[in-house]
Amino acid sequence: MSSAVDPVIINLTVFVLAVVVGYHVVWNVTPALHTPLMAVTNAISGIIIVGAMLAAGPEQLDAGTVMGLIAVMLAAVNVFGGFLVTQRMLSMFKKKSK
Amino acid sequence: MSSAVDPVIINLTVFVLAVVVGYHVVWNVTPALHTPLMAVTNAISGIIIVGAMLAAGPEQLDAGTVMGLIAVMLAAVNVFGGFLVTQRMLSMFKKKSK
Amino acid sequence: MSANFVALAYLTAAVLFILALKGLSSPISARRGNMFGMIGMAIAVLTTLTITQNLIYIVLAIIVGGVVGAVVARRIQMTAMPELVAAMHSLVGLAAVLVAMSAFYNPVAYGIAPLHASNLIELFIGTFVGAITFTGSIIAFGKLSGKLGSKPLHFVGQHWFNLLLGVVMIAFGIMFIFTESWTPFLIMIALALALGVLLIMPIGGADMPVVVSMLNSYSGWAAAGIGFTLNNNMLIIAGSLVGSSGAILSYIMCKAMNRSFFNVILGGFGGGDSEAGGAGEVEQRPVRSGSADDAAFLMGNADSVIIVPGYGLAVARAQHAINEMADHLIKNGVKVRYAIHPVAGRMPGHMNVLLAEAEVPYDQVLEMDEINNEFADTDVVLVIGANDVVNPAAKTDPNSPIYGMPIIEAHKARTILVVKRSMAVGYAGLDNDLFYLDKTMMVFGDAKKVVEDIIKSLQH
Amino acid sequence: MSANFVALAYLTAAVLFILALKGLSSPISARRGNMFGMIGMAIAVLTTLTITQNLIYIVLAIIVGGVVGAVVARRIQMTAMPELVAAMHSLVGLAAVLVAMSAFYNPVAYGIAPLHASNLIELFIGTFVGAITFTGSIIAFGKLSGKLGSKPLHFVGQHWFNLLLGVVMIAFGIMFIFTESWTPFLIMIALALALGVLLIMPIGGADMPVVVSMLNSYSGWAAAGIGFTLNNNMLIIAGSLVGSSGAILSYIMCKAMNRSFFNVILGGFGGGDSEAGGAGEVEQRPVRSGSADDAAFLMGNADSVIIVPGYGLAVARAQHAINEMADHLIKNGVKVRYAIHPVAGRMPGHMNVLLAEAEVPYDQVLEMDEINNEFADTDVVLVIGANDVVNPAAKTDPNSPIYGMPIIEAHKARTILVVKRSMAVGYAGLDNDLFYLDKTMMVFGDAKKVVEDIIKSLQH
Ligand SMILES: NC(=O)c1ccc[n+]([C@@H]2O[C@H](COP(=O)([O-])OP(=O)(O)OC[C@H]3O[C@@H](n4cnc5c(N)ncnc54)[C@H](OP(=O)(O)O)[C@@H]3O)[C@@H](O)[C@H]2O)c1
Ligand SMILES: NC(=O)c1ccc[n+]([C@@H]2O[C@H](COP(=O)([O-])OP(=O)(O)OC[C@H]3O[C@@H](n4cnc5c(N)ncnc54)[C@H](OP(=O)(O)O)[C@@H]3O)[C@@H](O)[C@H]2O)c1
Repeated sequence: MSSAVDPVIINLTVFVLAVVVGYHVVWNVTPALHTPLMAVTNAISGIIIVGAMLAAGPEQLDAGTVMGLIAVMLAAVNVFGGFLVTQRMLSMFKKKSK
Repeated sequence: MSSAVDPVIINLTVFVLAVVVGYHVVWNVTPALHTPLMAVTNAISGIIIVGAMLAAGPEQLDAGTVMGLIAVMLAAVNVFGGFLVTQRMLSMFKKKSK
Repeated sequence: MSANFVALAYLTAAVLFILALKGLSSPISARRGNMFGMIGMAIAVLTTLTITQNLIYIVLAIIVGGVVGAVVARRIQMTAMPELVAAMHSLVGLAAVLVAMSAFYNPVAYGIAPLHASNLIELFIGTFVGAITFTGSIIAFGKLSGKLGSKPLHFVGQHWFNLLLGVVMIAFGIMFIFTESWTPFLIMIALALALGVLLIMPIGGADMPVVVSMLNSYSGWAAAGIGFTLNNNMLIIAGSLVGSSGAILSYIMCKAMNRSFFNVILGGFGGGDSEAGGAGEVEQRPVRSGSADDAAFLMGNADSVIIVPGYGLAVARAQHAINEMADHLIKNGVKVRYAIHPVAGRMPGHMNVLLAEAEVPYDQVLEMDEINNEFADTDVVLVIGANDVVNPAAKTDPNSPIYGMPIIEAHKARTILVVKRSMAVGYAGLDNDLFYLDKTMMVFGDAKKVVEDIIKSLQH
Repeated sequence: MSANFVALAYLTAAVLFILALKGLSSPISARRGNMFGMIGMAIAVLTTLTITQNLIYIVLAIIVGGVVGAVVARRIQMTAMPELVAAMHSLVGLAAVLVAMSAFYNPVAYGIAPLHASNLIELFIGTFVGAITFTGSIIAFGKLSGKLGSKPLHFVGQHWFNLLLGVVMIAFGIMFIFTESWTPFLIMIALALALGVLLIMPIGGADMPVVVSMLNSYSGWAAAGIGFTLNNNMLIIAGSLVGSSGAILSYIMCKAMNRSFFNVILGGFGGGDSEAGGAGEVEQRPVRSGSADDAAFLMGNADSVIIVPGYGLAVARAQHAINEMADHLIKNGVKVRYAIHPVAGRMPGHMNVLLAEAEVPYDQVLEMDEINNEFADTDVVLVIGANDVVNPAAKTDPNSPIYGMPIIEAHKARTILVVKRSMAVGYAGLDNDLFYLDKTMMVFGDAKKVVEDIIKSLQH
């Protein structure tokens, strides 16, 4: 059956489920970690790097690939910056410091 | 890209997300309503009726369609029985009876 | 209707099912949630009707099944819910097997011809899970409804035999995948049906709730498996919801009983509770016992009373009486609340449904965690038909099999009243130190009878 | 690598992202969660590398970006987190615009040629959301880092102008979808960039956290939109997670400030807080004020002290000092805990990060709901650089703009110490009755300075 179904609808299914998952997972985050949450979602939104890499992918170097490469660079800032700053913050949360 | 991807993998994606959703939604059910939860999931598992209807669907009546029809009947018991008994139970839960 | 439209309708139905379960997070939203579930199912069925022939037969089959379901739903006693749930699982299991067989018979109807290896694997899995669910649930139903003996049935080497049977079944399944022929398929089904019986038989009647929940989970996975075969996302989503739900409920029950899932499944435990009052008497330590009048006097003069109901309340069908008693106490200015253990009774949420049936307002009914630290400030606790869930050995005796299980801390109250028929043990088969405390008074008798006597006494 | 393998790897990465967020449900699992996130991202990037050319350029671009990101992550002050987050959103926004432009330039690279109407719609949405995120975040960054005035900037008819601009932008978007040409596409992008500036400019600096969170949400939806275009489930899932997260955080902030989201977005509120200590002085009612020595004496002799930190603690960078002070008190046998309001400071969880940085053990740090009913039993509350979050008007004065907002109930304690520089108002611009209670003592001065003086006094 799904052979005849437009991929948009399958994407929509995945999207709807992912939003529900996001809703529940985020509400379960403890308020004490809301700042790390902002940082890590920053890193995760760097996933756009995958789109950027595909844009930078084709052999010939033209406007399309150059834009892709710039986007890769920008997204990489997010990915590395986001995860590392999260790690730095989380490593500060200690149960007993003494 | 997804054009080349086997539907099994898309099904798997949906499955994984649905399990995560199920996990969170069910843990959020209040313990007082665990019995209605069992009843309503009973009704929902009656969704197999859709498969049964497709089995009963083709014009000619043969072993395949007859098995389908029996399955439709069985699943219908679940669907109606499950939802109605849930409704009956839930209608008993009242905040103030007097 | 176009395939896209159908797929969208199915997605809507799936979302409505999610909302149905979400609604159960509170009694206020639960009824709306159930309504969402019904709408979702209606959308799913009506949409499917637009893409099938044989409308008359199909509608007829739905009506027949629907009427049976509706009648059962109306007639069933609340105390018989575990049986009902078990019976319904068996239907889903059988339906899954029939759908799988029919898909193999006529793959064109599903638009999945020619069958790929992956289709065959999915068919195989969906079928055997469905078959085990079918016969397993029938046995569970028989044990729960007392039509089969609830004693665990054993024979030597049983687990090995089951394992062997399982391996042979899988072997035929693999043969089916390679040969695509009916013979190994049918043999595989027959073996799976037998396995369902053999796996559940050795499990005691009292463990059935865990088994029912596990089968609930299976029925969901079976539906999801069929969804893979048919590339139908709605079946996958709905099946996964049911599958998760059953698995989590089994987990909650095992956790609250302080037993491992394998311990339950490998069987041979808790077959004796339906004979409670018989051989269960354990020790001859002195207890203080009193009459219903004494109990009425103590509660009538208390500031606060907490009622702890258990399985015995369900057996005696004393829920209406207890509500009436509570009303009398409340009228006399006593603060009355109920404390519910997560596995009090024989089904998760069992007590809540019974009390709701008796129109006990649910804000008087508190979960164990909400009320446990109020017992120390409570004058009288009335333990009625409960035993294991108030057994202090779970906290104090590291050698007890229930050590570590969370309990309702009734023993902390100033006075404890225990209503049961005898000194017999409960589900876990253990003696209960609570009964021998100086501040405990036993009131022997059937729960309903005793409560009615208490009411009479309160009326004077 | 085969498309199936790639899709499986992407699914794995998506699940790892979900686990990363799940980990944040407790500080214990959070670090492992972050590790999952990194692994997920590594899988996603490495998998994509196998299906692209130009490896050297791409790896180079990753290294350049990565080094910048890593250096920033190492150098950034914890108090500057809101700015950092804003800056990073702008990058995602710009990246989304570039990816969309490149996809339109060369759809073959994505395997989406020829472009369908649905692709074009998705491209349009992804692009304008990305563009608004880009410039909006830059403005938010400017305001938060003080590079731009934090005052809301207004002009007459602004909201109407923005609406008009939005409508024109959508019109060009539709033209793009029909003509598939660059001119309307680029004009649409230019308008969206302008809109980003115009929408955020009128919002005051203090409201920026809500805006940043909203832009966070947008950046997620932009990624998901690109995922639709590319039929890439991982982008859809990861984008949705980020989108939900930002939306929920905005909601939590608005809720805890007792304001509606529209009230925040339509702007013109809370621009004055960075000038606090200036014109904010409101009324001339008598207050009792004391010295750091007095405060040290009171806390040193208390059984229990609860510290309520607020924005002023961050401004003064007093977190290390306060931990040192708490250590002294604990050594003297005083029970010390911290009470955190969900929107204390200028970012959700702001106080928790600062205290964690100062190595305050997180089991001493309690959320508002966990500690609110313990104030009545507490000897001394030290309110340090906090104002609105302890304003009792939220409970008592139905005319107050913050009426209904949940607060930390510091006013119930036996003695209240308030450390701030003046009688100036806080973020919400309201006078605070807490300061005028008989049992309250104000200790004026910079938070860090005062705490250091208290420590000196405690050492004698
Ligand atoms: N709820 C679930 O989901 C679930 C699932 C599986 C297992 N379990 C297990 O079931 C047990 C539940 O604990 P529980 O305290 O509710 O029950 P219990 O420990 O089984 O005790 C029930 C008691 O009720 C008494 N009783 C029986 N019929 C009665 C009647 N007509 N009038 C008055 N008393 C009567 C029995 O004593 P007499 O014979 O002396 O009257 C018995 O001791 C736990 O061990 C739990 O682990 C629960
Ligand atoms: N956390 C979030 O996510 C978020 C987001 C948006 C808005 N908000 C809002 O921000 C507010 C947060 O409440 P809050 O109580 O933390 O802060 P607040 O109400 O803004 O008060 C902070 C107080 O700190 C004092 N202060 C400033 N610098 C100081 C220094 N160097 N030393 C000592 N004191 C200093 C100020 O008084 P002086 O000038 O007299 O010193 C000011 O009254 C709430 O209104 C909330 O709605 C929070």
